[in-house]
Amino acid sequence: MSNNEQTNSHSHFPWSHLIGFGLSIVLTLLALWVGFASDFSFRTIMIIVVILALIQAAIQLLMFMHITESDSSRIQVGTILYAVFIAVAIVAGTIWVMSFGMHNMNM
Amino acid sequence: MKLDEFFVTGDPLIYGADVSIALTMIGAIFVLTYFKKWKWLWTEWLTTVDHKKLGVMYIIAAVLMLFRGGVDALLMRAQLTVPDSSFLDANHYNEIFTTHGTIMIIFMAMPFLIGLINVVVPLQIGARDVAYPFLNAVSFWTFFMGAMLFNISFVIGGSPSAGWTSYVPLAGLELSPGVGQNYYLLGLQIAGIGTLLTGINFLVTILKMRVPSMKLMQMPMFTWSSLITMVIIIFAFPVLTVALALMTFDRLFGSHFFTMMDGGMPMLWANLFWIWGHPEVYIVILPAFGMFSEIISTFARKTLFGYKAMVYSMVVIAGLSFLVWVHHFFTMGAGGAVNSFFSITTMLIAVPTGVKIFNWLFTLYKGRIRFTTAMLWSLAFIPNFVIGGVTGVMLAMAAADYQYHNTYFLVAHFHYVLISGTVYACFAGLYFWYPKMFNHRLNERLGKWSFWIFVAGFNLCFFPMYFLGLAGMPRRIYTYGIGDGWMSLNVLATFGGVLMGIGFLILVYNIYYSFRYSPRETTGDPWDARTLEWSTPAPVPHYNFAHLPEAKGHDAFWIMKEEKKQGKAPEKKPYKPIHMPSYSGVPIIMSVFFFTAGFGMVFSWHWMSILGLVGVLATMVIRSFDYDKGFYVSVEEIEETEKKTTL
Amino acid sequence: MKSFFALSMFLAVMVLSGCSNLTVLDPKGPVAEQQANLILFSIGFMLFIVLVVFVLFTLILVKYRERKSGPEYEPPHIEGNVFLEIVWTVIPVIILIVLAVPTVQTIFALEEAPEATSHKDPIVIHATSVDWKWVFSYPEENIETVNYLHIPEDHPILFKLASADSMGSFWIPSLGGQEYTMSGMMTELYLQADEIGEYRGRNANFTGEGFTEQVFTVTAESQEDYDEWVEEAQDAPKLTQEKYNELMLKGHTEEQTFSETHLQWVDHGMDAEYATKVRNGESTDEDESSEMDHSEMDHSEMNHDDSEKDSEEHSH
Amino acid sequence: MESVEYSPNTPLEYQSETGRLNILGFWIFLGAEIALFSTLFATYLVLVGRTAGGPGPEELFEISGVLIETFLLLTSSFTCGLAIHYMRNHSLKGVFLWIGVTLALGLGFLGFEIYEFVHYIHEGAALTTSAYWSGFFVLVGTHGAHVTMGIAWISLILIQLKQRGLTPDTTRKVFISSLYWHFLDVVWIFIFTAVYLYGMVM
Ligand code: HEA
Ligand code: HEA
Ligand code: CUA
Ligand SMILES: [Cu+2]
Repeated sequence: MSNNEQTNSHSHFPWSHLIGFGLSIVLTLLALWVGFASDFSFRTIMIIVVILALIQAAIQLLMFMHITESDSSRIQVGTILYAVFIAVAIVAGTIWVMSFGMHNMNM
Repeated sequence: MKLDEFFVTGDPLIYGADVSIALTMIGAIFVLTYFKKWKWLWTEWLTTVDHKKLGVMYIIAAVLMLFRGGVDALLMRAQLTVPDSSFLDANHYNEIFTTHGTIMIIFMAMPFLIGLINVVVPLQIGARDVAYPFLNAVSFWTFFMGAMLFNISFVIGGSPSAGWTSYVPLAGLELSPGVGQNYYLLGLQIAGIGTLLTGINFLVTILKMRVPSMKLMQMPMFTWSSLITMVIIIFAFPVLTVALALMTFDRLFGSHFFTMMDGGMPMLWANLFWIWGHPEVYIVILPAFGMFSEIISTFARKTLFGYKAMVYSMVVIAGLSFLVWVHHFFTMGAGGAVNSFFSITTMLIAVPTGVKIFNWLFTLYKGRIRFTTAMLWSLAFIPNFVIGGVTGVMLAMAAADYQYHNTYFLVAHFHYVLISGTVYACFAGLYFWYPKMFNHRLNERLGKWSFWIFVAGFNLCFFPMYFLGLAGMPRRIYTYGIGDGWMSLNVLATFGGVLMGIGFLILVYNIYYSFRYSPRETTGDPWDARTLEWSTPAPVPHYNFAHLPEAKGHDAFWIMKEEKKQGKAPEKKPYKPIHMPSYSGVPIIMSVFFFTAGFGMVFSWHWMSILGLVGVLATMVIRSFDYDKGFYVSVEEIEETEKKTTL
Repeated sequence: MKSFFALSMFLAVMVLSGCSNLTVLDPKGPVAEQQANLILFSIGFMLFIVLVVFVLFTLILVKYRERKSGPEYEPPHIEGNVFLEIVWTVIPVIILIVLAVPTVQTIFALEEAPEATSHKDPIVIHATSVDWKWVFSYPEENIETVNYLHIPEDHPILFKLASADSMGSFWIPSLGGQEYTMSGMMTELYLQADEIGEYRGRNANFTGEGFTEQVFTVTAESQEDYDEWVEEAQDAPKLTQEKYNELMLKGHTEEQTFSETHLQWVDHGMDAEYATKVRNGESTDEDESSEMDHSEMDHSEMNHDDSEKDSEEHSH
Repeated sequence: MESVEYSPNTPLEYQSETGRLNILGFWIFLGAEIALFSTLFATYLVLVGRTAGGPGPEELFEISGVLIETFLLLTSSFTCGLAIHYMRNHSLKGVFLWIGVTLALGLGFLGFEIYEFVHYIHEGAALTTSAYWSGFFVLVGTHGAHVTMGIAWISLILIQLKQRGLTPDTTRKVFISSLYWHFLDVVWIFIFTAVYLYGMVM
């Protein structure tokens, strides 16, 4: 594992930060447009905006947080990927399991 | 609040406890003062950041909790022996099984294992300490204060009584208005902080603090099991943190997560609890698996069979452990698809576990098996755990679980896995690593007595419970009728419980006896063992290794010994100064503030909780401004120490 | 090893002596029977697995124990054996598949009325747990009982389960497995008795102080006896809301019988708050609480059989 | 122990063993935080619609306020990144400037959030109103509490920077706190999506 990125001299102009910032603004506006101005179905909208959110998260992790720098980058990336697996299991699992209430439950 | 509501009153058992607690405390204070040991206690133990000492303190606390949980157990068994018994009333019984379950799992099993991990893992990987020694002390003290907070509920304010699972609405403010449930919530919350920190600490320790020559696939199996356990801890405990916090908000601040009123959803508690709860049971079994691997390999005098398969099977178990939680509430009516899915994922866990069982058997195969006490515990684990495991698979078959659920069949299952897995492992590990911790061995003859009595008692106690379950005896009932026909098996179970108690008492006596009479160790390697912790001298110096050892395989020390036999003595290198962290009083003080905050919240004394929280924050700020960099152990001191130790 | 012998002895004794005591394995209806069959089927496999492990274990321990006398034996260095490891991965997988298939089948089978009697219209009984008693409503027959049940034999019963307060579990071991009762949610459970008799039912999920005594009796009788009982019960005093609200208070009661049911003013499967309001002395009149905004949920995937739903609120 | 030579290009925060260990540990802590927030999200999503006859999100949410909060936080994440950039150029001034901006933006965010909460409570939607609002306030509030903690923590680090300048220790602390800050932005993106967009589009 080389410290490639780490050893990057930082005297350059912070392009990657600027690009990341621009992208996150664009993505946010895009999500907004999909949500309010497009005429996709509700389900499609949600799928698109969740994907947009995931892209934004990836941008933060890669461009701002430098997850791939340092000699522990594999552990860092592994941790976050596993955390994403857990997050999906918890959120999707809970919604699935707890949806039994939808058809014969009130309040 | 009146004083007689504050102190629990009206029961001779409680007064007995009050008196014995007071006497113990007075006794301890007296002894410390008389022998002028206060300073020693503070500088050597209460402020320590040495992983070995923290480990020992974990284990002492865990043994005390085993005693408390065990007394609870025996009280329950006493009550259930004969029908229509009036030894305990319903409320009292409910409190007892609630504290029994909670204490055994959270404050006994986990700390016992974490204690052993603390003592052993850094030594096994050739490290001089953990990655964050200060945090390690914080972990211990938050665990300890959380446990104390939970335990004082017995005499102050009243114990929780809604089961260790604390299902709502029963555990909600409406149906459990007392403070008992608050103790549960805050005790677990505070201890949980410590556990999460331990998870991060040891994950980084194992990944980053190994001697450079030790590759991942050369780590001892106990280290591997700890690594995987830490991963589960890191991702499971935050879920518990949230679940507890939400119920705390419901009870103290009027939110409606789990209430019956205003749209709350009680089922959500069960869901969140088990998202944590199932991984939790693997948290307490995987380190046990790791210990058995070490001990079986050592006393069979053979390297572990199928090392890689052992590692991968644990990885698979860890992954699956987050995908099975619904098997704890198949009967909630989540529908056929949900139940089928979770049935199958649950059953799948049998495969990697089976791989491990057979690998252990084949480690023994062609070995030279020495029946030391540590080995006896490890061997007894195999058949007993298989019984617990296969009945677990029976429970996993959802359609059948509708009949087993909430019965003694389930009680039998989880005691079979928890005791023959976790508790046997704790005892085995204690016997095995005792000389590393205390520089003398536990007596083998007493050890064997205690082993046979405990194991016989265990089977006698819990095997009949499978049949009680099939005979329709539900769990958590405080008594039953003569017409139910459950008496004879219950008598057997109680008898077994008493035997277990005797076995435990012999173990405790053994600790005292060996302290007095066992010869001190003359070598660091009493068992002719295989991994690096045994390469340290006796007693282990506080810096662990004067020279960092070299690992050439997962039985690194064994290989070193083989090479030595072939005359390849390692050359003598000069010592270098060793960097060590400073002791600190901040962790214990911070945890006392946690305790204060928790206690205040239990009684809704907001001034006190705020005081406590401010204290916690203040200690954190102090820590942040503390740039203490530790100190160097000088070469002279190392030489001095190495001369005194025996190798 | 001592424990192993003790165990097998014990098992033998148990099996020989007391099997008839094991309610769960002595089913009195088709539901319990399916479950008992599944259990016995799985026990067979489990015994086989236990046997394999125990035999291997004993043989290895005996053969490779350290002997005091004899030459110093140095165990060989064996790292593993790919073939063996595949064997003990694949065989468990096969066993699990064999266990999983009937499990899934039974899970789905139990969601419907027993096959043999599925041509009969099930009798609907609402079973409601209240700290610490059971209230049974027969909406068709318009009767309500407390702490006891009468059912005809050979007739599927559809229990609609709910709780007025803490979460309970409705369990009649002789007739079949349990299902939770929850406030604000309705679950369904089919049971059926094939034999005339008295069975015990109880709450199996811990509900606090009075949990142990939260039991009821089930009388399974011939159709004629049942009809007779229904007629008799219909002459019982009318259930009034006042009377019913008394039942909402924590505590035990003796068996009671009423004509009319509480479903006319509250369905605990729809209203989680009723009992709390009664206990707090608040008004329990029909209010906005039974309305719910269902619009946000996607119901297209609920392939649940809605035809049996007897409450209009479900007409989404 | 620390006899390794570092290339002058290795950022200061990675030049000590403590630095490397703590940064890795913090990443793992963030993994735990993901599990924590997932649980809160799952809870919130299950409770959507359970308003017990009280007000629902579609009545109360307003896009403009949420957008301002979002852009404040997004920008603060960017300026925080700039601070790290300047830190690696050994520009203490740059660090102070951009962290200062970050904190200001963070305070702005908090201000709008508090205003939003007060507004909802005014309209009859509080923690105690219904399960839905409990879920909302605890999810969004936990994020807000994290932001508050972050501001306090980073302020303390600024003091230490002032006292000590850029050293392996102080840069480590700045770097770790920047990870925390970016992470809060990530969480907010999901709150924006799963709470506000979902609530308003519904
Ligand atoms: C150390 C703790 C521990 C461990 C290791 C396990 C292991 C397992 N548990 Fe257990 N369990 C608990 C602790 C534990 N459990 C506790 C505390 C509860 C109850 C909590 C409460 O309600 O209070 C519980 C409850 C519980 C339930 C809920 C039942 C109910 O509430 O109705 C279920 C259901 O599926 C279950 C299943 C399993 C399974 C399938 C395994 C498997 O991991 C077992 C795998 C092992 C084997 C199968 C044996 C070895 C394998 C072979 C020899 C290979 C061949 C085998 C086959 C092909 C089958 N457990
Ligand atoms: C690691 C976990 C662990 C351990 C080790 C044990 C150990 C024991 N348990 Fe535990 N048990 C649980 C975890 C554990 N249990 C859990 C999670 C529950 C569920 C709780 C719930 O429903 O919420 C439970 C529930 C439970 C029940 C069911 C209660 C009910 O549902 O009504 C019973 C009943 O017999 C029981 C018995 C025992 C016994 C006899 C032991 C024995 O092994 C104990 C051995 C005894 C000792 C080690 C004591 C030594 C002390 C002395 C000798 C002193 C004697 C002095 C006096 C009596 C004054 N346990
Ligand atoms: Cu600029 Cu990285
Ligand atoms: Cu489980």
